[in-house]
Amino acid sequence: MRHHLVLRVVSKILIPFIILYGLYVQFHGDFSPGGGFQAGVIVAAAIILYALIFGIERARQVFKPEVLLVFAPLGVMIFALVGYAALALGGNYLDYDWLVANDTAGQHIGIITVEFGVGLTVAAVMTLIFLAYAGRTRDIDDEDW
Amino acid sequence: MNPSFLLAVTLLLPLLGAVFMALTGGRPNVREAVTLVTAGLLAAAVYALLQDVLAGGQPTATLVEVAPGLPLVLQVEPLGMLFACVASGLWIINSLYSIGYMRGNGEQNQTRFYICFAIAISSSMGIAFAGNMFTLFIFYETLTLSTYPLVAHKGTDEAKRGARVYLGLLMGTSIGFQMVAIIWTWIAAGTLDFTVGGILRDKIDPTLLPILLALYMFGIGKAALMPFHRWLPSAMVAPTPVSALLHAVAVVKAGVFTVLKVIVYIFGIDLLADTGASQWLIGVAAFTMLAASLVAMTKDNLKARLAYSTISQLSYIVLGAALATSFGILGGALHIATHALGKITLFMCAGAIYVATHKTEISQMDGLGRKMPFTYAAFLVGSLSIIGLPPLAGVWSKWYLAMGAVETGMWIVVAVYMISSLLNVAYLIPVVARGFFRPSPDLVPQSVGAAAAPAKDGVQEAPLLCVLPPCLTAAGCVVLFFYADEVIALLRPIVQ
Amino acid sequence: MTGATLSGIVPHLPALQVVVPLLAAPVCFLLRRGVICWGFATLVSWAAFATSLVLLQVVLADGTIRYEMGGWAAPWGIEYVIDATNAIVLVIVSGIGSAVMPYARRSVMAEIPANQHGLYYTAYLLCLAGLLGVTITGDAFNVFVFLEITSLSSYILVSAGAGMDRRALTAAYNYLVLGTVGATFFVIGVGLLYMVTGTLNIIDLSERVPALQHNRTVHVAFAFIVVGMGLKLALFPLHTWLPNAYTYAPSTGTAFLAATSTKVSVYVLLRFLFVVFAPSYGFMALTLDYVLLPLALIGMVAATVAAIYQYNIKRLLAYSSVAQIGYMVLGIAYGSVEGLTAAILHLFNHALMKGALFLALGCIMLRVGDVTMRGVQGLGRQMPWTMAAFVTGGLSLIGVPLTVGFISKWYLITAALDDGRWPIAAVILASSLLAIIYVWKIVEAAYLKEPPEGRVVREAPLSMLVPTWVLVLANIGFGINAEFTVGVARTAAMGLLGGAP
Amino acid sequence: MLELFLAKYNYWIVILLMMTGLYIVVARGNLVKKIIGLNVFQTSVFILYISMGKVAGGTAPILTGRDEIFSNPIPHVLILTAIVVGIATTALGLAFVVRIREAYDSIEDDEIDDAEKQDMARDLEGRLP
Amino acid sequence: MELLINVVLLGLLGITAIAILTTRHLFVATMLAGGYSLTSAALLVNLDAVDVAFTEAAVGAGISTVLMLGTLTLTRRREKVKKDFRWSPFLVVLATGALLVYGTVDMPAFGDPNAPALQHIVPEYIAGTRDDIQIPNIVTAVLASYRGYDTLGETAVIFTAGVGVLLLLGRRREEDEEAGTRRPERDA
Repeated sequence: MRHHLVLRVVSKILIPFIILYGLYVQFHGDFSPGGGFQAGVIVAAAIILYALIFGIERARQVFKPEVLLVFAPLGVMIFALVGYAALALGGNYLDYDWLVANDTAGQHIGIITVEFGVGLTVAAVMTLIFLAYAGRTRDIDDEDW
Repeated sequence: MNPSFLLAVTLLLPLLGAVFMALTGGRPNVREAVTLVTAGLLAAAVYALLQDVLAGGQPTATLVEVAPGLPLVLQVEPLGMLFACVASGLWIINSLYSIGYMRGNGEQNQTRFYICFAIAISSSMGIAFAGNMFTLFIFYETLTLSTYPLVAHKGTDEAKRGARVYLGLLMGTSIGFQMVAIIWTWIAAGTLDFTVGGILRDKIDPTLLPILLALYMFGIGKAALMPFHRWLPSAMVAPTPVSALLHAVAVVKAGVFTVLKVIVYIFGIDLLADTGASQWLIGVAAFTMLAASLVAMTKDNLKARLAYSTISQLSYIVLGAALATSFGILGGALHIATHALGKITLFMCAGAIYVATHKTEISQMDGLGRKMPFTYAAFLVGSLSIIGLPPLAGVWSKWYLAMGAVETGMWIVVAVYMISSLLNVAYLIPVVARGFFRPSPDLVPQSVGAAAAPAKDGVQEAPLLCVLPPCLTAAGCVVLFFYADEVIALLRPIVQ
Repeated sequence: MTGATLSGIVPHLPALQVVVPLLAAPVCFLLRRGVICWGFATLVSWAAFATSLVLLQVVLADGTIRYEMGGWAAPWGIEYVIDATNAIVLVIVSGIGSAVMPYARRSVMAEIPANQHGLYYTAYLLCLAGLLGVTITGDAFNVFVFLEITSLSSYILVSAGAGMDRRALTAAYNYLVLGTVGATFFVIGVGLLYMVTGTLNIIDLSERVPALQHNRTVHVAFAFIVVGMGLKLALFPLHTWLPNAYTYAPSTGTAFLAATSTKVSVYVLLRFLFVVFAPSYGFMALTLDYVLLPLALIGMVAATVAAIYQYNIKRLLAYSSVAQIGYMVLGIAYGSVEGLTAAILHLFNHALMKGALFLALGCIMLRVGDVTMRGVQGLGRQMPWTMAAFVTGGLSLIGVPLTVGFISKWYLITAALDDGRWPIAAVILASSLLAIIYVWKIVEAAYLKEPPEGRVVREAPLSMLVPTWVLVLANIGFGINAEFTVGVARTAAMGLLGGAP
Repeated sequence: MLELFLAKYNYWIVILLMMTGLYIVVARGNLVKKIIGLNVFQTSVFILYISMGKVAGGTAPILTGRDEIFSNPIPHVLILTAIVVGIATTALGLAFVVRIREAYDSIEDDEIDDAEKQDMARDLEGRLP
Repeated sequence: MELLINVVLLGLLGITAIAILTTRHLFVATMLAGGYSLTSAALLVNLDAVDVAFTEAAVGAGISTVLMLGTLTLTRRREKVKKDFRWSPFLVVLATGALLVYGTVDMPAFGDPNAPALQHIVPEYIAGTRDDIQIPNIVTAVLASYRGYDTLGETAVIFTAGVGVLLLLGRRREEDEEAGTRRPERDA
């Protein structure tokens, strides 16, 4: 699809917005539908779109697999560590009430942090999976579709 | 020494010996010295225990509680004492003989042979001194497993087949029937302890007793009751010392010993006598006795003939037990010892003949008696003891067995014993007779084996270590004739 | 660590039991380098084992432990409930894990391409966390989530054998398809239960389901959970994924999965059958008698017969596993305290047996590279310690006295005879006798045949022999003194039948 | 009758969908098709779950301050988790398919079976008598 | 109205499912599967499950379709036509379906506001979200807090899938083929 100038231009404009939307979904999940998982998928979709249009190699340069390989476990660790933090502060595992003095604030912080962890892992893993598939072949050409 | 400790020692000594044998495997002389020393020590330990028992002691040792209500217990009682004496005493003689045979025959894997032998002896001690049926069963199985490599010793296809039948039948019957019987007993009686007078009275529906008894009797495959006798002829592919172990020292004796234990201490002879639950067993045992004798007559292979003879002799004991009278039990127990002495003599003679001439078929042995006079003399003594002629030990056990039959008024059983003894004559005496009275077919005997003498007329015995042991056991048959009373006195308490 | 912090940690051990390996997995992923990952995973396994031992001790002393995840009281939050039944399963899982890990380094080096080691150990840790999570949880849906962690990581462990044999891939694929169908069935069952009760907490369910014993939705939920778990635990005839998966997985993967994963599924089945559904009610009782019992019996015999005809020993043992699962299900199907005791006992004992056997096979794989009947020929002399371990494990499988196998059989038969079910006792015995045939095939090949000419083999390295022998000795140790295991199993069985723990 | 239909039609159709998905899984020999079947099967289960949480006249479970009837949020939460599990399974399954295709040059189970039979025969070739 | 949409969407799903079953073109099947997900997402919205619908659309119609297409470019496009119809799978599926239908008899009616599931736990969740956690989206509150531990598990599942795909496809194909010929060390 490298030839399609229109597609490339439109995507170039669109992709930042998709990612922005992903971030919105990520951090607005408390109020409206959405949350870490959906956000992660959306961000991953944006990256996949980028890879499809600008080529896998270029995508690899922008979204470095080495970084993704850190992000994927990092998300899980963030989630798990919130649990440990609650433990360390005297509560049960994952008991957000103990994170800060105020229970409700603790819940908010806990929910936002773990959702962030989920989003990070989902986005990184989804992108990694896609890149792994793509890495098995030449660039995906028009004829392949 | 503390008797309980001694009891554990009897089990551990052979195992310890096995470890030393493994360590010294490379040096045959040291290895065999270890075997003999271990055997001697074991006999001494058993003798010390015997003194304790004769003084009225009843040493007990609880090893471990395997599961709640299922302890491994060792306890000495007269019957077990007798078996232990037989096994430990004959081990010395058999070890001497093994050295002569294995060296004379140039067998492979001798270290494995001695180690397994020692483990088998340890298991036999466990069987002899088992304080409950559970313990007995466990050692019964370890005995089977430790003797498997001995039966398969030669590693040929024939040996493997024989060993497979051996293992399959013994394991099959013990797991398939005996274990069920034990679990049933456990559920019904709540205990498995060997108790004088039995543990099953009023615990189980009398109509079910024959079934439970059948599970035990056929489950004790080592007693070779027909139709589960096939393993014994199959196992004759083993080297002769192993056959001696199977037929005299440990395995089949462990079988009939277990039969006696079950009948005396699990069922109790009174219960069997009252309910008649063992009537059917009299028939089966009598049939086995006669049928095996008849089969023995048809066998030309000497070891096969002896194997069937053993099957027949074992049924003497089972029959004695099935009569459920004190004479029957005493006779059966005594027969364990007398038959062991007689049969080990015969097997060792057969092995000596094989080492010296490599002959296995009776028809080839014409005239051999003149060349191997000591061997044949021992064979004759052993035969006569098994047939039951004075002044040899066999007469006493047959006498008591017959008395047991008379006591129950079953004249037909008496008749069966008589007929069977005649059959013994018919299949054992010809072997000796051919050896002495037929001319030797080939003047040049095949000289195989390290010690075979040059081809000349005259005496050509097997090596000393092959000939001396059967002569010793033959002498033992005579000695036991005079000391049978003491054995009976030892056994008395079990039937009171 | 001071005593005060230590005692402060004990109340949180239920959570740590699972979340330590769970957090360790991403850390292991970041560590990348094979040897470092291995060392780390080994330490984590040992920590998990230590945790499970403490938990078992606490449970036996003080009774059931309940732990509220996130501080939300049950049934609103997810809770961990530990009683004797799952405490012993936790010990099995983490114990086998800690025995397999020290062994894994050499075996994995030989069987898996170097750049996959880090991922392989990560998958192992995830599998460990998943298995522990399934076992410990008291929430029906949480079972599903952790079951899926377990399943996905098991598929990965199986497929890691692809470097040795391409069939590992198809084996893993089939495992994945059937495993997912099983998990989905389980989810349907849980959903139906939720629909009529409004709760997912197992204890809460156990209080609400009895009132609905005539509700058809509950019956269907019951059926779906049994079938779903039947797929996961390879109940005959739903076992088709198992033989290939165990045959082509790397040695360490097979040893770990064979000893733990089906056991955990059996445990889940136990928990649902006896705690949630209480099979004293008509429909459930009928299912035990007329579905599970016959399937267990047929499976025991059919799988044993199939094992006899196998040439590849890994496959042979895999079929034997199907048969052994039959024993466990049989114990479950009795529905009595004796039966459940036997089932739980066999759960523990079989893990020891199969762990030892597959580890011994892994040693053979390392040195000979061939685990068929041909491969073991003459090994009795060439690898005496390995083969001795294998033979002892084999004897245990047959059920020879003084091994754990005997204890299992003893209690299974006792349970059968207790109810007067003679024919069943006969089938158990027949199946044990058939087991002699396949074990003996191997023994004869190893000891009575000469090794192929020109093959020179050394004994396996100590790092692999020691873990193998630890399990072998456990086989004998718990076979000689089964008081502890029998006691725990009985407590567990009574807990299950006494309603909610 | 109509009342019964109205009360249950949602479930019945969903059951039919589930059956179709399951049928694709068990009856089709193409490995990709099986995964698609699995997806259909699982998606249908999701609908089953969500259907049970629906309340007639209810709204999405988002607090707006007004007093409303909410549909049951618990199935939603469960299914969110289940969807994630589903996509994880799909990704892994498809990765297997890619590798199988590379190793066997086929994604049809009968062809793969044949290839494996040959593998098996090769295993047995060196078998000693 | 709601009911009508519901029926139409369910009908559409049925047609799509049958089409997926019958088509032999894998590309078409993949696209239809994407459509199936999208349609079910619409249905889920209609059933008040907006979060789920969102996710289903993103995952079912998005990511999983991309993955399937990726697989197809690496494998092949057409499904082999096999003539033989086997009864066993059909009967298994039929039995499963029949069992489920049997189970529906005692189910609470669709949309029943008095269903048991609504009486237990849910009221506390709604009140708790309003009073303790104080965020509007009840689903998020339950997902991340009440049942947050499930979500941790779910994240671990995704991570597991990542580990698996990397292990299987993380390297170039040639490397794998080279590795495939490796034999275990005989001596080390």
